[in-house]
Amino acid sequence: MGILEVKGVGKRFGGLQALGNVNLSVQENTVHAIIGPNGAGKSTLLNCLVGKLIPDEGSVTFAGTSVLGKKPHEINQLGISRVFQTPEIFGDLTVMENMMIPCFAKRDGAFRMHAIESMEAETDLITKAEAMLEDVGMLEKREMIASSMSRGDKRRLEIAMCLVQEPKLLLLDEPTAGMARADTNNTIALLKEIKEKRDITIAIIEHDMHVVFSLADRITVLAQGTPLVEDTPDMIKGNPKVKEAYLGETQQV
Amino acid sequence: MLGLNPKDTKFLLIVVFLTLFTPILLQPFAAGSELAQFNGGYPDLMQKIAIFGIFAVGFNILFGLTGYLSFGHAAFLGIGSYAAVWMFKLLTMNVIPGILLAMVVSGLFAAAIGYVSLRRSGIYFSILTLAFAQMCYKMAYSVLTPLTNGETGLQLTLNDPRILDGTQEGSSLPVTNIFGLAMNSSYKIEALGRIFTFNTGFYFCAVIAILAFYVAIRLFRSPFGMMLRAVKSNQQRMTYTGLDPKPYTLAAFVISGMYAGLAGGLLAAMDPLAGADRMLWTASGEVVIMTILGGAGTLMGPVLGAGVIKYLENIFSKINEGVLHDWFSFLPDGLEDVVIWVFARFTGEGWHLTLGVTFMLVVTFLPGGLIEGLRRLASRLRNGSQKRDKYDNPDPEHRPDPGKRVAGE
Amino acid sequence: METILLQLLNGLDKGSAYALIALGLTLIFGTLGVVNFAHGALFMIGAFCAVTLSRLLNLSFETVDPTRTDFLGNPLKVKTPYVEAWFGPDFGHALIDWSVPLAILFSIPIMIAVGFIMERGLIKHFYKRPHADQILVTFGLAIVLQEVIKYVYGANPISTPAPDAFKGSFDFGALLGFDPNMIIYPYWRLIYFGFAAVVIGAVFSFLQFTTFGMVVRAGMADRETVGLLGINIDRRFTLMFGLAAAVAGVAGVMYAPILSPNYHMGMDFLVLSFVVVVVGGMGSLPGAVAAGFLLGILESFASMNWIKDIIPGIDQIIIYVVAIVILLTRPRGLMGRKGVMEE
Amino acid sequence: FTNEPMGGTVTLGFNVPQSGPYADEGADELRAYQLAVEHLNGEGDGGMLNTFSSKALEGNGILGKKVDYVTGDTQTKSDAARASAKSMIEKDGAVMITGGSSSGVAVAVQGLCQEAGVIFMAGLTHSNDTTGKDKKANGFRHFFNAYMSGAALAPVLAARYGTDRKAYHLTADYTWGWTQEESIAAATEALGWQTVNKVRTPLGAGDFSSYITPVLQTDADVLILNHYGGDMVNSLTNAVQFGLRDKMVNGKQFEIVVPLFSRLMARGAGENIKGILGSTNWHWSLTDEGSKAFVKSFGTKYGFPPSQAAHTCYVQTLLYADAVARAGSFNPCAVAEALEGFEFDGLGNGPTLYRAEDHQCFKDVLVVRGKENPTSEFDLLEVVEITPAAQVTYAPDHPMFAGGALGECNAG
Amino acid sequence: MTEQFNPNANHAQNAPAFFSAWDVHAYYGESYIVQGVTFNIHEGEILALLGRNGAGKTSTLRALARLDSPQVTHGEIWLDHERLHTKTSYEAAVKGIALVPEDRRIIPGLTVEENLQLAQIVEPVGWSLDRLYDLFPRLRERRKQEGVTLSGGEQQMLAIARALARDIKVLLLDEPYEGLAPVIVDEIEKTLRIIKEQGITTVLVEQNAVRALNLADRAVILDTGRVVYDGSAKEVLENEALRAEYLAI
Ligand SMILES: Nc1ncnc2c1ncn2[C@@H]1O[C@H](COP(=O)(O)OP(=O)(O)OP(=O)(O)O)[C@@H](O)[C@H]1O
Ligand SMILES: Nc1ncnc2c1ncn2[C@@H]1O[C@H](COP(=O)(O)OP(=O)(O)OP(=O)(O)O)[C@@H](O)[C@H]1O
Ligand SMILES: CC(C)C[C@H](N)C(=O)O
Ligand SMILES: [Mg+2]
Ligand SMILES: [Mg+2]
Repeated sequence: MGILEVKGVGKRFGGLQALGNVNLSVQENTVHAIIGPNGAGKSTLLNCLVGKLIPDEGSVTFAGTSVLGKKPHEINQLGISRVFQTPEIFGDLTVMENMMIPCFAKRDGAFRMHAIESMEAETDLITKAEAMLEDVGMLEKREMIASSMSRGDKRRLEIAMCLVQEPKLLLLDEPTAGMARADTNNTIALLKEIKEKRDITIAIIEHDMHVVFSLADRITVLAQGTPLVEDTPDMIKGNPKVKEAYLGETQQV
Repeated sequence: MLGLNPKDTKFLLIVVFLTLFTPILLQPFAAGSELAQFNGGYPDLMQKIAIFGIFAVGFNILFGLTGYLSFGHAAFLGIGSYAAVWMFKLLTMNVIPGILLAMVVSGLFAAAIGYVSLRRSGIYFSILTLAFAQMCYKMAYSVLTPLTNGETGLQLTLNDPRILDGTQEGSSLPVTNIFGLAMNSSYKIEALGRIFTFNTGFYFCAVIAILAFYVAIRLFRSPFGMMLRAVKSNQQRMTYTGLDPKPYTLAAFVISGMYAGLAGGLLAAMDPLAGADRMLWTASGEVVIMTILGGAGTLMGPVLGAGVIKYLENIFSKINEGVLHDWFSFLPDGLEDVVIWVFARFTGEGWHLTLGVTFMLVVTFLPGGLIEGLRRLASRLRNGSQKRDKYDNPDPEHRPDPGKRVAGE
Repeated sequence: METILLQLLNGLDKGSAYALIALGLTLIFGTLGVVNFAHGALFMIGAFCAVTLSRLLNLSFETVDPTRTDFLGNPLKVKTPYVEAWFGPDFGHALIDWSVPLAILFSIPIMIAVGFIMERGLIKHFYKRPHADQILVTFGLAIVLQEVIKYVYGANPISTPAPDAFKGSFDFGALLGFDPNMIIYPYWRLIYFGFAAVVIGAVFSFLQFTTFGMVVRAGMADRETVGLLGINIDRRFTLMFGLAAAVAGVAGVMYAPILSPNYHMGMDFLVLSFVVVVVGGMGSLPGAVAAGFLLGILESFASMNWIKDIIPGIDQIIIYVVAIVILLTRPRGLMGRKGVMEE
Repeated sequence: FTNEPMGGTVTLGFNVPQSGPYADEGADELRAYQLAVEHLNGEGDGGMLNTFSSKALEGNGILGKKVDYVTGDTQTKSDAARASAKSMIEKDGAVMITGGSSSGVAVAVQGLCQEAGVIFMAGLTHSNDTTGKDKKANGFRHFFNAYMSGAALAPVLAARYGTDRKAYHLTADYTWGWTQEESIAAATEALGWQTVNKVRTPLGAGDFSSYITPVLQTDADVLILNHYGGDMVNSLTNAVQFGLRDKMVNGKQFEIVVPLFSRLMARGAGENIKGILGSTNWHWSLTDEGSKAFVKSFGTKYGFPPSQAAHTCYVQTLLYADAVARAGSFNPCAVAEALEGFEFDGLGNGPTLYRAEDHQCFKDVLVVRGKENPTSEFDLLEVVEITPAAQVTYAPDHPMFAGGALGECNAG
Repeated sequence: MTEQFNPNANHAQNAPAFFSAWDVHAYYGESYIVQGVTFNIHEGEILALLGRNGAGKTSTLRALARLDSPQVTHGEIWLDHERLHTKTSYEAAVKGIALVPEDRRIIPGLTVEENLQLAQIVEPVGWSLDRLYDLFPRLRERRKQEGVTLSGGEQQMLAIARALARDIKVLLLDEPYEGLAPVIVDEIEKTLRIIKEQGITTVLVEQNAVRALNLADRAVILDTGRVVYDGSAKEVLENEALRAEYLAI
């Protein structure tokens, strides 16, 4: 029984069957990669997990609780954080404020009226946020307005925002797309480190095979809305079907 | 101090100073001089500036922070006024219960209207609030006349019960007071050829305005304030971070509704008549405009905007051709007529023109409002007018640092 | 039964007026995304085009009639319009009589020019600015336009009658077999209805059957990218503004005989037209038109006496009640497009 | 007392609508005030000072103090009007406030003046309440009121349209509309008319068609428009467009009545007012000496004849000045005493009484009709009948005016 | 920046290059981002523009496409002996510049097909819709769908197709492989070669440097808004030290 159980999930958009009978079981404290051609339904699947979309059929349970019908913020409070395919950050706020918000969400829940307290007094949270920024190498940019950063930086910030929440399950939708190779490697290292230090389960979508094969314990290949195979990285690498539908020839890992 | 950082403390002290010395600051011209017309140091105007300042500061908590543009805030102002006047009619002329009731009632209305309207965002939200406010206005104007006295406005009468005040002597209307100190009592000093009026009502409003301002500063700097800015910036991210934006925005809506109610209550306390026009859409528009004119999202901007608009309304509308003749009588006849003709278009019955032109100029040339203008002026004064020559003097300092290089290099 | 028929007719007419006003607004507000508080002022300027033309046609020279006296006891000066002197009394008089329909032709170039000037001179700086800034600047502009009109024409309403040929009303009742004079409807209002239909149809087909509409929509969603495709979006925005101003203007011209123009008529219509556009749904022309008719008809029905007896005051708030109900049940109004002014 | 004039001048506050629907009326009021100030200060031709029965004024200002004035904008909103009046009192030291073009505003400002301790000389206000349930010791009204309109109109209506009529009222939804509707209905019903329906319309409704069409469905044969200003123009225009004037009901010609007429507004209605009956406080075509003198000095100065608004405002200023002169003091209480029960003549409406009990003037009322063949753009109304004051006078405790008390005069 | 700026000088015109940037400086408001970028490309060449995150690649491309921000304050841009630095973005587009922006910028509210049609409103138009659909069959399937609801990779295809729908001389690609499945990347690479054969000049910004360098004829490396390397692509691939220094690979 995995921490995340997806059973028979299906989702249609008008005439398009984006997901059909998806079954997926993610084991606790593993990294589970989801790969597949463009438009296979990977992001759609994540959307069903975090409450952005409600599947037409099937069930999704996280640590024994069903997430279906829950609001996105309730699902997050269960311990699921998500990094989006196009960076979703608080563009008008500074980097540090971007970090503080998840800290508050983690500590105080979905709503708390802390209208008179001052920000400076929250030293615990500030330390935590700064440590995390340090980890992703963005501490110098703490006072920058988030929207004026380059895209790679936005990505890193979003990952940091999710990690600082110490989620039980971290969903990453192409976290390193557009990141310089150096930072990609750094992100891989960071994720590995976090995984060692903490109990964390990661589900990751990536087209960068270097990332996938460095991190994943198991891989599910999704094609046209249904899982094609699920296996260990080594087996996937050699699978001819996967090679044809997805990896292609010139793939360099 | 007071839970504020040194910069904010200094800021608050300046505000306190400006507020308490308003009667002097707004009376710069000697009585009887040609420019005395521009003096604004009389109780009604000073009260209005303080009160509309409160209104705008409260509005800004919603609009400036969350970006939700309510076009119906005047409803809460009006409701506050009605509540306060009813308190004066039924219970006592002491303003404290009236003002408290005003805040409570408008808070309740704000909770109800906000709960419904906040189910939509953007322009749809604006129109929902507008629709609610217009409904309040139309009903106050017609169907609810027994409660509101329609177009004339709710007034005190001699035979109101006023339970706590006991029997009234005499047959003239009682005045609003705070524990016996009448709101309309003033103390006048003549000095430096000017008459300074220190009015109880104004100081009452001023103290409340300072308190309201202080609360607003705390709120802006608090985690709650940050959450509100997050709502404005990216609601989607907020929900996926485990926060529910609804209660945050609703809280902001109710708080700003209560500010509006407080302002409405104070209006009634200064002049116990509550007119339905206070709830008309133009009144809602006025507070929007005060806020943008001064600078939305800034602390001081809305107050400044409120001051400018009320000042224009009260001072410019009263400059008639007679006054203009006095001013320009030194000019040769033909020229005098021309000059007066031009000025007359902008003053007296033309005061709206001044208002319109001011709006256009400010928003076109000072994006960010008057506060932004002042800020630019200040930095211009501080740095001198150094023209940045981008090519000859490329300044690497302006360039944000590249990211720290990390492992894997 | 007669009442219902009559109120339906009346609602259709009101609706066509609302739809026409909202149509102009939605071109600017729903399509260009500019919150144009000066739209009412454009409508008002249109109405005053009719007034102006009729004043121009009425320009007169004076002759003294010694047999009569004026209010101060001086000999009365009698005025004769130049057009009557030039074109003969009959044709001259007919020209004056037909000043409102003529004003449509007169107003179109004026309104397009007004729209162009407004867009080039002012609004173009505000596409990227927050909506609140747009409100402030267009509100300022509306006040200025209004004050100018007030200075020139005064504050009182100015009677601007329809041609004599359209005076009186059409007896529907007789046509349908009811008692005569039970269901009658003024000719001019019927014409207004037809006119609205024509204008709405013309604007629709222009935007539907040309790529213009699509380009402008795209430009509003993402100016930068549209520019990258070689399209000069500024020019199209200006055209759109001119078109919207012209629509607002002719709506005003035609409305002048129904409502004597006064300088603040624009503000009176402003809130209503915004409500109509938003209820119709941002960015949707058919939505705006449908909402215009819906609100017009409902308002008309709500002012029936027996309904007012049941719910007092309903006639005054019906529009807002309906707006609230629609916006709460349909997130983007009747036919709004996703993502248009939702944040 | 409040704002006792100290130096060589005395300041009066002219609080008129300068924006909003009544701005033109406000402008005309302001012209009249300026004229009055001129005349009081001994400039110009003296106007009605020459015909005024009281000779206390000498053309040297008031009590020797030169008259100065300040102006303000009521915007025809109670709030704004009070703010404007307050600033005149607090900032400019006005000792009397006058003007306005709406009863709602008049009642609100009157209340303020009472509290502040200055005299309020109402401008254009026609609601019974101004000197009825909302009367105030410091407030005075020269203009006539809705009851008087009813009393003057009803006999004329009966004479012309018969006593067997069914009336349908459309009424502006505020104090003036209500009292006028009540007054006209009562007066016509007393003569045998029936009231079919009374419908309230919101102020500034714009298009009145949805209120007019139901009229077609009833058996009413008279439509009474208790509207003023733009509303009157629009509702009348709409009614005519819907063919009401061509309609026959029960063999009778359908008629429209506009109980309160104003020439300024009549212009906006154009052709539509021809033949329509109504009442008015004063009209420039009156030929008594006072009216002639006023029309002459106003017409010479501004080039067109004064409106009734200008007339009443001019007269109110003179009456105030005269009362001060007779009382020998600016003290509001002394002025009020001088005005109470004051009888005068020569100000255009014949012999007039300022009644002490409610501070309402009693004088002749004009019944007018839209003129068929106007000779000029000002010549829109013709006087049908001058109803003598006695016929429009009512007891101070008349039920339509009950419910209020003057209270005591307040000197601040 | 040794040379003093001379507004009358005409550096690029004498250069043999087809498309060239000469000493371009650009600002976002107060921040000085593009600090004097110079390079030349011959007709039909592919140039790889590389650099770390935040090096200014995107800003440079935007400057070349004449977008309003960053604001170019100095410098010259020439295309086929015509000056672009005095032109606006739509004029530059008419002259033959196409930018595939980094976040794809599919226009909301428009279907896939409308997104493509939009590109063909102004002359000169390039590939026909049919030909584009043949290149990306996925788009043909989705053509009535609203563009922004496409999957990330599909959006990328649409963005490239949209550029080709116009008759262009220079294609500026900002991270075109990002978010694409490896098979599709192969596809697009093939497409780029086809484009090259047709004589279209390409500037390719890409994080997958190896891939880009394999494709490109020449490479320019940016760091903090300045050109730090300009030379053959092969050399970078082969020179370990160079790669380590500027690309950290
Ligand atoms: N809201 C929507 N309406 C219609 N179709 C949609 C919608 N969202 C997604 N789709 C379609 O569903 C399919 C799956 O999309 P999804 O975003 O899940 O793909 P993906 O696997 O994440 O691809 P990529 O790797 O390119 O990001 C796509 O074909 C897409 O066009
Ligand atoms: N709108 C903006 N306002 C201010 N600064 C900006 C803006 N956009 C980008 N910058 C800054 O300009 C610098 C260069 O950004 P640019 O996007 O050009 O980098 P890049 O090389 O494309 O990086 P990446 O590989 O991450 O996409 C960055 O430091 C960034 O912070
Ligand atoms: C101006 C007045 C004569 C009529 C006005 N409507 C009133 O309220 O009294
Ligand atoms: Mg995806
Ligand atoms: Mg980039």
